Amino acid sequence: MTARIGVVTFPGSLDDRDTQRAIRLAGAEPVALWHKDKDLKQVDAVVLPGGFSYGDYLRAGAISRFSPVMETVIEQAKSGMPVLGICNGFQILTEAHLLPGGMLGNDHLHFICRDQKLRVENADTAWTADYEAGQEIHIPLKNMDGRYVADTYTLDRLEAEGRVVFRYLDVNPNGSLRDIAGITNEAGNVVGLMPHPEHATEPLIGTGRTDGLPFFTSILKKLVNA
Amino acid sequence: MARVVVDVMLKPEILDPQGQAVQRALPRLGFEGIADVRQGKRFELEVDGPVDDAALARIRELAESFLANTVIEDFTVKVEEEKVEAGK
Amino acid sequence: MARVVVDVMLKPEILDPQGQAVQRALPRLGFEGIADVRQGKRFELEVDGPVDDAALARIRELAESFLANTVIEDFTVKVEEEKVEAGK
Amino acid sequence: MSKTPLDTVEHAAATPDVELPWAELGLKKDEYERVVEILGRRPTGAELAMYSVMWSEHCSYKSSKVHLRQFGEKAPQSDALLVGIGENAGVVDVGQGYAVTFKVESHNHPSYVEPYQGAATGVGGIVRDIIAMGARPVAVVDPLRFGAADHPDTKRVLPGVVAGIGGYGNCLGLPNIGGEVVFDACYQGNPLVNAGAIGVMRHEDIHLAKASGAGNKVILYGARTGGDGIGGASILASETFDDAKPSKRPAVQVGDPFQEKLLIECTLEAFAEKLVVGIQDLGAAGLSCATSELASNGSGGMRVTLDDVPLRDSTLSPEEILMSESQERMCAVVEPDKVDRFLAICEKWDVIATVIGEVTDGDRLEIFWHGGKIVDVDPRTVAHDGPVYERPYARPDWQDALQADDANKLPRPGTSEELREQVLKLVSSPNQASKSWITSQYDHFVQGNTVLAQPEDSGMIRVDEESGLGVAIATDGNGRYAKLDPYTGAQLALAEAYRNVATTGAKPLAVSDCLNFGSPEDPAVMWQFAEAVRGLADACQQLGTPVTGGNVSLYNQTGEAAIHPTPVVAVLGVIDDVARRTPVAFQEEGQLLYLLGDTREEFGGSAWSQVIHDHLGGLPPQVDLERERLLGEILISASRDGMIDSAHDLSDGGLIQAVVESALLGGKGARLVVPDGLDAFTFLLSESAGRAIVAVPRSEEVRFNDMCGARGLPATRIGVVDGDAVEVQGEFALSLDELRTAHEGTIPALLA
Ligand SMILES: Nc1ncnc2c1ncn2[C@@H]1O[C@H](COP(=O)(O)OP(=O)(O)O)[C@@H](O)[C@H]1O
Ligand SMILES: [Mg+2]
Repeated sequence: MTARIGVVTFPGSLDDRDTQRAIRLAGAEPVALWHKDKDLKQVDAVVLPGGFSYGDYLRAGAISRFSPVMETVIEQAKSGMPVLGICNGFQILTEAHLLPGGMLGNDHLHFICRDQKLRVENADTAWTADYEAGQEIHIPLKNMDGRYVADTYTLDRLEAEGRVVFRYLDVNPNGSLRDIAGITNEAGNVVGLMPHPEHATEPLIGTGRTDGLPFFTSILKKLVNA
Repeated sequence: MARVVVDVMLKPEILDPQGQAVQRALPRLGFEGIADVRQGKRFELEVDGPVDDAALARIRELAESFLANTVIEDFTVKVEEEKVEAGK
Repeated sequence: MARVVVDVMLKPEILDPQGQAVQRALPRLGFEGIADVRQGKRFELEVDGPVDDAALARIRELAESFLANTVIEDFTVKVEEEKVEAGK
Repeated sequence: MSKTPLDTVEHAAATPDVELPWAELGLKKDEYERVVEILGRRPTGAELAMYSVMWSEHCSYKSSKVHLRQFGEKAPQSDALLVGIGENAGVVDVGQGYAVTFKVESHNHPSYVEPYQGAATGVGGIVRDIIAMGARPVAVVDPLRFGAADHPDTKRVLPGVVAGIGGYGNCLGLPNIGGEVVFDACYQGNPLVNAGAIGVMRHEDIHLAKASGAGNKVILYGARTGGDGIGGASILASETFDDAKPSKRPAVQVGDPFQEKLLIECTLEAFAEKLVVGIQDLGAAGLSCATSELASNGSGGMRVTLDDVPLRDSTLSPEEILMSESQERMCAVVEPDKVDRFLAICEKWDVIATVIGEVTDGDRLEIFWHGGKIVDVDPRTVAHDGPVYERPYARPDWQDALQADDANKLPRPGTSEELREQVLKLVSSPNQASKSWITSQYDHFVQGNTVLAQPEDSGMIRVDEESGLGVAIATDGNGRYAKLDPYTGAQLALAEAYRNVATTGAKPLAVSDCLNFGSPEDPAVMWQFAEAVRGLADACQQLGTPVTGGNVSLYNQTGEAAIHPTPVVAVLGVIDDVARRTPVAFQEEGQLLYLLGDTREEFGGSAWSQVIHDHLGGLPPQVDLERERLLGEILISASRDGMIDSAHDLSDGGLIQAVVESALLGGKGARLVVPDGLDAFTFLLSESAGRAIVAVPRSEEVRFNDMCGARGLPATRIGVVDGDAVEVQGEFALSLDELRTAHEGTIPALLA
């Protein structure tokens, strides 16, 4: 038996197909989910992929957050289903208040595409178990609205509870407070990050590294062993 | 038909790089004497029917739940009346 | 210190994809009765010294040459006085 | 509102003396008379609107057509060509049942007026051409030209253009895998924003722009039609038909990449279900173009009810609706029993779709408005029978003097120290400096198939995950070379793009081009154009790479001053397995560096002459197309057989520029030795064509040398990958740190 992992396509999602491929490469079964359907087709976990859903008009993720599929995702996430938000998916998760804080335009005002160095700060979440805490990895980053902000109280709390999952190293590419690249919720089942692990799963493609694959093997192991 | 305007600005404590970029460009354009610039969004809503208290309350709710993300932004709602000085 | 507000909106005949996206989302959020939404930019300029006609003229020039591209956008300049109804 | 009666066909026939503002619409007197002759009566306002836009330079190629014919006449025999010139984009067979379509277009003028939106809508337009062929777009490229890097207006135009290209392409989910950025004062008032796109499909999915089958429905889908991009129609509307109209409609449009993304997905879904008989994108000339081209390419006629076009602005006149260039719209011809399914797919993607007409038995294009017939034309006369000009052309009298002003005679560096300084100055000059500040604003990774992207010699996309089949594309053009000799300059552009594709290990297959020139009414410019086309057509014939389509942009001119003639050439290549691709970056210390090809003293139009002497004169480098072909074959074989680990083509800036780039990208230095028979200056800085450097693992040296020797390609060992500096023995050394600062600091310092 393998795990079924849903990937939601919103209008304007761009990385849904590669996320499905990454799931397949990790050995799990990708299941396409549609934003207008509340039905999650009995998947074991859900990925909200990157892209510009609704063109990122209004605010990144603000319109998608009200999709029918999100009603179920929010409900299921609250009862423990693993959910990963990548880039636009992360933005949707903050807009939906499944993760604290918000995302704003990059401080340098440009879209940025680069091979980003990160440190894995928390290897205990559903999506990061195949990493080691403190491990340094390179994952492609590409966004316009990647600046993570939250009030000081929230930031302190995230730090204190070990909920900062990834931090930018060497370069803070967008002005995110405390170099935060990704966070998790209290239960550790919902993770959001700006860089794109699905783009770092094949040796020939993109930057040629495979540092993103453990995301998908982590969740697979967790679900299969559950 | 009436127009209701919702202005959304970043909270004061949040860095506004767009406003800063404008401000930094001012001296180059020969402008002095502007101490600060902040950039936000303006929404013009054309409302069918009268804009009574109930309608305004609903728009305020819309602003709070949708047009602004109150984690990072503030908003104001006003009914547009006066004709303001117009550029070209 | 006074505040001058420059509002920049796309000309009426120009497509406003952002405003349209907001408007199309309204029914899903349970909002009816809004015939049109347009989204623009709001600049708040904090001006040192008095905002006399000369200062306003210069700000208008700034708006025309820099804050707006008048090929596709209109702008208005106004001095902010009244306290408007505030959201949170 | 003051209402004159609707200008129907009937009304036009009854009122022959009504004067129409044909001159304001850009038609010449004899062109207008031609329209009257074709119709046998005066045109209606709507007909005049259609003829005027379709017969414009932009849509009819009236000045360039007589020259462009050579691309067809001299086209080399190529088994790869599935669809040639004349369709929305050419289609090339890349094997394993896959076909690739690609094309380059210009959006120069709008990008000067409104850099962000002008450039953004340029990307939108070229991508719709690709979808209209039935393909899924898989990548974009953007050859750009700006004014002087330190000119204040460049700071307005360039960041806006780059943000616009990125804003649109990134939002569509298309990796940007290549392009060019060139600065030259000649582009100050006329920046060139060319955009190219590639799409992939299966052979059986190729679609064409034609309406056939009487009774089939014409469906307009995508954005609503608004009053944007209407040049002359508003004149027509305001002066002749309805004085209450706003008289000026903006000529710049705002793009909606989100809408276009939906358009891509719903179009591909409709293709996949085989619902589409014919399809056309709406670009320049909007519905006028789409309806007349669909109808004239098909077997029947077409009847359209303009009242059914969804509008953003209810005050638009029928002329304006016909001419509107509102973005993100497409037109499909669908069999009646498939219309419901087509509309359902559109609805799934929240795309507005409306049946606006149908294909008829006849051969007329008839358009109705408020019950009256306002257009009744033979669509061919609109789409294909536009005027054709044999514009006078003459070699300008200054050409001889320009060529006589020989760059080889410019003062050269006298000492090693001076040579070192000039090299440093060169690699940090805006044209030679790293463009990563620009290209990092483009998504290279999206779709997860990018094998190579800038700053590699060509972009490369994996087409098939199983077999590793891939395609490569490079675009090149050198306006300085073309100014010195347009015939040779155009050939050099092709040679360079061809070489770039081969350097990455892909086999060049086909060509698209974007020909950017000044005013065709200037005989000197027309001569440049004629020479460039002749040069390109001859070279394509010799290299066996047919031109599959392209675009002409004329009137790139400020007052009397035309831009340098700037033919931009895109070459598409194929590679059987992307695992064999060759990157630019040095991979391993100890590998041997070989220079392939011959180095002559060639400094005309060179980067050195520009950067050090601000000079343009003499002759461009010689072209030897047989040598280019041989070099390409060697590079492809060497990559396929694993004989080289990195390669870089030599072009502007010469050998030293290439070595510096490979070193910085790989983070590994090089020790170079000046070969016998060459002086250091010529070795490092000459721009002779037909050359590349390769890094050969020691274990492969004998095999590689044997191959070059057997095939007659000069291969000279010039050094080794080593250390953390680029050192030229007996001359100078530049540390990678110093080079990196110089090479990477320039553009951010100018623009950030
Ligand atoms: N420079 C050129 N070289 C070759 N073909 C060209 C060139 N310019 C235009 N064409 C071809 O002429 C046809 C009409 O061009 P164009 O009007 O740009 O197409 P579209 O209507 O799809 O935008 C196309 O097939 C195009 O590829
Ligand atoms: Mg086309």
